[in-house]
Amino acid sequence: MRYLPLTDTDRGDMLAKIGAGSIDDLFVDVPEIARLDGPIRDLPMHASEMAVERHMKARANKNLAAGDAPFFLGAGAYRHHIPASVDTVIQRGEFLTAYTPYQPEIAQGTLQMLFEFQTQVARLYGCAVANASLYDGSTACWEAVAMAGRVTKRNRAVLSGALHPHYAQVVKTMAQFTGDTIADSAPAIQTEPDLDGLTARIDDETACVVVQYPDILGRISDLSKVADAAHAKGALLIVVNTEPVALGAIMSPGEMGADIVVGEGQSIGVGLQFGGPYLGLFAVRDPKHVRQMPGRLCGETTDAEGKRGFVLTLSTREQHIRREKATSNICTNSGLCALAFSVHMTLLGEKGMRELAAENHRLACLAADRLEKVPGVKLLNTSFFNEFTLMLDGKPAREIVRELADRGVLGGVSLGRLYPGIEALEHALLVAVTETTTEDDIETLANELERIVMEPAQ
Amino acid sequence: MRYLPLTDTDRGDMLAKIGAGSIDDLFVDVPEIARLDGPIRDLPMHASEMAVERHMKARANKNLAAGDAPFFLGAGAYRHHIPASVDTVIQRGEFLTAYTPYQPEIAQGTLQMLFEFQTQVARLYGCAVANASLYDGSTACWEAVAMAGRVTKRNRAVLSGALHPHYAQVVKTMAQFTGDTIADSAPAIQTEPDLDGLTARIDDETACVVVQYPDILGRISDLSKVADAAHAKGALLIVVNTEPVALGAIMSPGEMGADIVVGEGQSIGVGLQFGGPYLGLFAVRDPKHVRQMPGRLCGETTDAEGKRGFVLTLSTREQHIRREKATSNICTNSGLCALAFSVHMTLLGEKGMRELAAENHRLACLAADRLEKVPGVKLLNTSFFNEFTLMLDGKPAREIVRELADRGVLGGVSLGRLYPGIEALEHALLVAVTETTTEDDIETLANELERIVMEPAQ
Amino acid sequence: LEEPLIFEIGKAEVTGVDLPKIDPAVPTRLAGLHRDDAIGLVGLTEPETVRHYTRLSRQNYGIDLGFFPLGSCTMKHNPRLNEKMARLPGFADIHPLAPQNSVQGALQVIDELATWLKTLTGMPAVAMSPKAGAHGELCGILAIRAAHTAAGNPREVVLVPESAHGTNPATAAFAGYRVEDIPATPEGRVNVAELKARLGPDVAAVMITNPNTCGLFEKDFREIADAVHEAGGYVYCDGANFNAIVGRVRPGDLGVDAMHINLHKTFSTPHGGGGPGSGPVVFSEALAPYAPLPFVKQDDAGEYYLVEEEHREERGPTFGRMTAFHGQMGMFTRALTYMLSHGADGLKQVAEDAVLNANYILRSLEDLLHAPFADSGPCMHEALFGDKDFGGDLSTLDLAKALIDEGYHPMTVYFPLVVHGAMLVEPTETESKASIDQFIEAFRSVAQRALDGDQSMKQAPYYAPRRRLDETAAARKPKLAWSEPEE
Amino acid sequence: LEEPLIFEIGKAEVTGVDLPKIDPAVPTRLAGLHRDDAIGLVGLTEPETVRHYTRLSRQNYGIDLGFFPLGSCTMKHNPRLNEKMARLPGFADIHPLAPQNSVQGALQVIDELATWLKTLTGMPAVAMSPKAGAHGELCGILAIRAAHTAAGNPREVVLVPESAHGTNPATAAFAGYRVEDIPATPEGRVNVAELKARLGPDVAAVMITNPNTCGLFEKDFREIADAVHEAGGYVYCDGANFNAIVGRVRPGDLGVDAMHINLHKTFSTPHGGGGPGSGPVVFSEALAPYAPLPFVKQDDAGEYYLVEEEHREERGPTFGRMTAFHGQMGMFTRALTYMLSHGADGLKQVAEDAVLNANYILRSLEDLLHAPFADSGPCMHEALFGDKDFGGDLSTLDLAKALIDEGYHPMTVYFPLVVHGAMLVEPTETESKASIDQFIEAFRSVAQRALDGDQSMKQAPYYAPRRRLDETAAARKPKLAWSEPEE
Repeated sequence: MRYLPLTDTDRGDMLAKIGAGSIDDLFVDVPEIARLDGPIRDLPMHASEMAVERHMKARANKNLAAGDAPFFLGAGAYRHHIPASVDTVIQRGEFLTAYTPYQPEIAQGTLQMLFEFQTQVARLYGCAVANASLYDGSTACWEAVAMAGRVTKRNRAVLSGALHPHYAQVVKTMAQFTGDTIADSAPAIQTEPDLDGLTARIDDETACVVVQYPDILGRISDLSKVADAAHAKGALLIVVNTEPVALGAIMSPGEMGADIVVGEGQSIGVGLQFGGPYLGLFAVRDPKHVRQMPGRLCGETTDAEGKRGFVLTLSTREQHIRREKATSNICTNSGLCALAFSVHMTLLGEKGMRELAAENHRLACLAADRLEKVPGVKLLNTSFFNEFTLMLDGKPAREIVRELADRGVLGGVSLGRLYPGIEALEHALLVAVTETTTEDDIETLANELERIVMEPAQ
Repeated sequence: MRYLPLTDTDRGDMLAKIGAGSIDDLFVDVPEIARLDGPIRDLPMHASEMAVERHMKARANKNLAAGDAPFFLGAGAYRHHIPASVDTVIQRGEFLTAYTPYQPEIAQGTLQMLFEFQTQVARLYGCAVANASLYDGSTACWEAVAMAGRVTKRNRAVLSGALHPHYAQVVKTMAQFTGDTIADSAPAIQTEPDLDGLTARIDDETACVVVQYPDILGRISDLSKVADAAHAKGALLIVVNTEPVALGAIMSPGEMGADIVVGEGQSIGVGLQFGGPYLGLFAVRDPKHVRQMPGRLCGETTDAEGKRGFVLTLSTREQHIRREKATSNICTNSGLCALAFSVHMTLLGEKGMRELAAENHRLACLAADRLEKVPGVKLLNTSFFNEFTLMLDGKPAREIVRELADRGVLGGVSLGRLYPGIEALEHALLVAVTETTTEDDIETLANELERIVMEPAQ
Repeated sequence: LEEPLIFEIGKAEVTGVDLPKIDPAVPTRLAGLHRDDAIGLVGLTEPETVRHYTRLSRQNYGIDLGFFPLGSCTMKHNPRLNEKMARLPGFADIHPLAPQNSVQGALQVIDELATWLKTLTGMPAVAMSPKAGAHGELCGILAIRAAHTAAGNPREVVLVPESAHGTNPATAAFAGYRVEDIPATPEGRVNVAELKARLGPDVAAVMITNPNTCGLFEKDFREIADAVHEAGGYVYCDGANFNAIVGRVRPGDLGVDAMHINLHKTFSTPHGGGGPGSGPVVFSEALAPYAPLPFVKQDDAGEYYLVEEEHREERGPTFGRMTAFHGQMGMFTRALTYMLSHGADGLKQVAEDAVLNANYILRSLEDLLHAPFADSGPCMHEALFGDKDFGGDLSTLDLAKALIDEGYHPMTVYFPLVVHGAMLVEPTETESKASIDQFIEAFRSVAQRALDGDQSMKQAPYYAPRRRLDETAAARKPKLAWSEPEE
Repeated sequence: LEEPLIFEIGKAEVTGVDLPKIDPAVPTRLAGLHRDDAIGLVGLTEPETVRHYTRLSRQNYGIDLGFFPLGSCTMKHNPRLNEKMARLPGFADIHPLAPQNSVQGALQVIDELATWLKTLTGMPAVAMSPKAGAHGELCGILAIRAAHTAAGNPREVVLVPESAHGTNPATAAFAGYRVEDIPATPEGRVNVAELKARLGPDVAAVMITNPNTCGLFEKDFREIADAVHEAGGYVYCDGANFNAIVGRVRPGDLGVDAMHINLHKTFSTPHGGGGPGSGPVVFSEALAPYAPLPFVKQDDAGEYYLVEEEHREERGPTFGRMTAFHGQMGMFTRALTYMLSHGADGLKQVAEDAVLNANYILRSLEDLLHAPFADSGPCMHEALFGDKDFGGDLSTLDLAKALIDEGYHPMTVYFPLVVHGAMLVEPTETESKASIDQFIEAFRSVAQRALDGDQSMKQAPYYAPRRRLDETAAARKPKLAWSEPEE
């Protein structure tokens, strides 16, 4: 057993020291009914690295990796190029195999990194303070709603129809248990989001309005007036961002008056990974809200010799101190993903972040122009960053996506999959374009779409 | 430029400090005739990671990787499974980006590793002392011949016909310049190597006899009598090993009386890599020969506080001290490959090394039995470790190998390629089998061989 | 050399990536919302970046560096094959919403891991999407509440032992329950009589950690479970300590209704300095219908697919969706790799060696240190000590910090709360006897100093990258982001 | 904690790999030569192995940790993209003797790298197989000897400047030449007059490093080359310092006949604690025919193939084969990745920044330290100082060891031999100005202490993993392998 250092001799010596006759003597407290007479049945025995590698590779090879196909999927998870040095850093054993930095004297590496990470996120979001990360964007979204309830002492949340449907579902699932009221709807297929309709739904019971930016259809709009409307009613504006790269080109939510900004950080440094682990980002514009924030926070302090150092702080909010009175039951953050994000962000810097955003947008414009020319394809958006919605004639988009995949093209996310059963959205296809997309990829998608859209429905 | 930290502002400030008006002022000593007016023409400009990765991957994808095909190549380079933790260790920046340990106080990591490596190699080879590695097996082989010349003060080397032909060519190339006489021949296709013929060639002028073990045809034979014959004439026996895994099953060269044992260490931890970097192993049975050894040596000592530590030692043999009187012009070793070897060897240990050897041999026996059954195929060897020679009817083996590759099978190394122009060897195919070979692979090769061998020659 | 912050060495005009220059002439479609002001980020080139993080890393302690005896956290070795497998493009580079015909291998991995988890726990169902242990706890309690609600009454109270992890009461409270403590017996286990007396129609569930946080197996677990079921409640088992029994005991045989499994604790996914975790939850038949979406099923043709909101029949009375996609795939590949490596025999050995190592530590220290439950029978995978008889006004914290100077990460301190100055030592199965012996020697030496009242320990650590850090000052006036120094 | 040797913690019965048990009943075909006695190896499990080497690594200094100003060694940043590319299975997992139709991409990489090297040096041919710089030198000198021999007389003497790397004379001697020194001028360059005077029909070649090891460009290189050619000799240029001029100066324009290129110095392949290196050699038209086998060619159909012994026509009067296969492929992929990353413009910038950084250091220290050639004009990529005026009996070595305590790897010491107590500082282009400024400050501080005769420096380093090690004892009674301690 390559991971188990004890030899049989060791085991014998140790049992002797303990005064036990056999290993079974150490399990005497297990009731008879639960004692097994050998290794659990129906599972294989141990295997060599080589055998395990074959097993896992056989599964991996059944998947069409994004890098092996023209790839246009987004809808909350984006494929970006991750510099090779990011993985070098996160594989350092001192980062990879460390625990939560509860002993700060020997965890300054993680702690300083988190302090830098918090600063990067806060600045990207146009906020004062960010936490040390949460599980992912969708759970961060719920935590923001819950926090708005604590801050406003109200329990009604108004969700924009153009919030990622999974995020909305998470919020609604949780609200079932907390008794919060959630007002939401499906997105209307139109060029501009209906912000007036949204603000009209804010009332005096409203704790928060939740708006995605850019929204689920890729649209960008000025949220200042939503912020004003919310603030006028004593509600908070929560802005959700699923594509942090966009914030290298467009105004930050904080600048537009958002009170809480949350989002998915996966785009920077983390990768697709079939949905997880991802990286929940959480920030507040006004430092006065810090003590209502969920999740870990890293703060600066000094050591006994006066040297600068960092510690986890304000942990009186957390469950291991507050138990049932904690602001959240969250225990872990996404430390290693936060590290990956922070390393990538450090490599980018202001200049790289802006250039990356510009390049994403440039290619997305190119793609939109090209795809719009395909007969039977219409571009919905007038504004977008790196993702836009196409309306397709003929078959439902969901079928088209499957057929494209059969032809080796990962052509986008159908709204039919995200909003099953809503007829109005059946023919809409979300197409995301990043710096990893080539002009050849765009041409391939255009040609394949042309072929499939024009086919008579069966 | 992602690897160049100076900004234009920095450059300006630094030029000012230096007192230079422009960067050109620092290149004033370059004669006019060699000054270029801009970036060198005919080369591309700088490129992003993503673009470079695309370029390199396009090339990598044109190669048939061993892991993607039934694979039976050997002849001096063997494919073994390398545990994942080996690469983790060699990618540690402290190992990867360190220099030769000339400042031992801050290089104990490399030095202690080398000391452990030397011990592992010496024991594997049945020798007293091993050096810290050389470039590869073939250059180590020449260094052994050169060392035998220094020890015996003679200049005639007798090479076994069954020494790897590339190794023999390297020795002969070098000997052209040193004036050594090299006696060699091609291997005779027979079940047992002609050791009597070899010993008969040893005379009073002979500095050394060089024998490969197992030999180029995969045969294993007791070299004690060659050792005796050599020693009787005052010559040294040099044993060359190209498959260190074999030494987990068969008697070590040192035990059989070899004076110098050299070989290729690539099998353990290093990988195929299209031929390099590899790992030259070099050991001597008798410690009295240490000062005649080429290459770096790491030795134990103590520091000013009496703590055990390690340093490069006996460097008075080396070129940076001895200049034209050095034992060799070799400057670098294969430090990182030695590390990979040592980590893998540490994971194996005595038990793993023996089991690995047994498993290689078991599968090779299986393969030999199966392939022998193919009509038109004869097994030459009565003894072998994990590689044996097949005699094929019909087309020359070289053509058969190419056709197998076209069908996605990497079926072995033809002696026709190793010994071009020697008709007697044209129909011989070297087949290597390791723990990475599956029974399916063997079956595939058998079936494909059957098809091709039976085809009428065109 | 002290390592500065990136904001102190980076520059806005420096970058470590090469991207095309921005052409301001190209029109944009950004609704006019250009970000004109500086973001405030700084960049480093790759050499500077690699060096910054390499230097930072060297101020961290990790399992790769040494023994990491954090009780209840199960800091075991992270095999590198797991890392390699998780990085295969077929796993790392696939999109969560990729057409399902293009990701059959990934869905198969989820299904295989689910099968392993169900078989190892003896439970019929598992929810894979929870993102971490605490998220798993939440998943379990929400399923319990959903089941009660479906039966007409969500009930009011969840019973939790005093020694429980803080996440237990936090989770129960989140789900709208009132938390009541269950007292412990002097030997460190749940007081069964008092527990039974408290059961009634208002009790929704009990949450018990087994093996418990005192390091003991709750021998009466089955009896408790039966009583809870009798009273119409559910049994939630905190699986944090599953490592002690994996492959040897199936929680399903003990009457568990729901249990989360921390993949990093039992199945060796790396902890990464605080996550990401992954907390699948196994369910009994009674709770299985309430499990969250999505989950993986195989159709008649053998094709895998995700059951989501739209599958009205198959999804059952699920309580909903806990997270955007379908769980921590990157952790699943690692955990499955680990399971395949160990197999049924190896996992049993894992539990046995973990328990053996812990008992060896317990019996090697009990002569010196107060071991409150040393007479309660063998411990499981962790050994618990208290600070009784420490000299001067030395505390467990001082001992912990002194241990840092010996080259070790400290054990868990002040947890569980039921023991004064608790020290919870968990060696795991991936330590060698030599390593443990060395630790015992060091531990005995600092323990003796603590008993002797060695005042120098109050200043420890002396040899760490930092001396003791002022946590009070950090909390009083929080500085949570870097800002440009004022001139 | 001190890290023991594997032989002190490992065991013969422990292994970190899982392999089938040996079945002694299975017959073998090993000619009866079974290895019956113990080999004497010990094994560690994976957790122990990873920890052992992680701990060892932390006793090393590398570029990733800090500034590494080793003159003439060019310790620049090793980009991680290079590592990633070298590990693509299409490069890492192909056999050197694989059928050439199955490795066209690999042969193409060798050809592309060859094209880059030829274009950058302005030379018509390149030998790719030499395994390291010194091996490349040997390749160059052997080609020269082969050419002379073909012309009827191998000649007898090779001229080498006093300041040359030790490998130069060692190589020339190996090839059967007598080595004669070329004196230097007081300004640190080759004495052209004396060199010319020495030329004659017995001189086979001159070997000159340019930029030279005093850090200066040999301005009269072309004049020397012309004179050597006039006298029927060849010009070997040691390319160790090519980093200073890459992309800005083509050695072919200076009259070079052969030059090796250390891929790790100029093209960023990692040094790895002492190799592997890679030393391709560019050749002039005159020497190209003598280049070693094998080399890559493209046939009319565009297919790549290796020219080997059997290609009697194409191989020409080659001097033979220097190594078993076709060179350091793993280094080729890294170097090509680096070249593509930088491009022609980036490589020019590399040279310029390397030279700028060195001059900045020279001018920032020359007021304090003896800089023998400071007045000879700008230095190239390294700055040279001497130990003149050191106080007490302090030496360059003491300064070097004191620098370790400041957190730096020392510069190259006692080389070149032409300067007393030489200190050769090479910053490379991958250091930031901030990093260099910090180094200058530290260097000035230890230099001042040396000038002041601070005797405490004789005991330095104080804060390294080891204090000064006794190299004399190590050499007097060499202990080169571990052995079981005697009872």
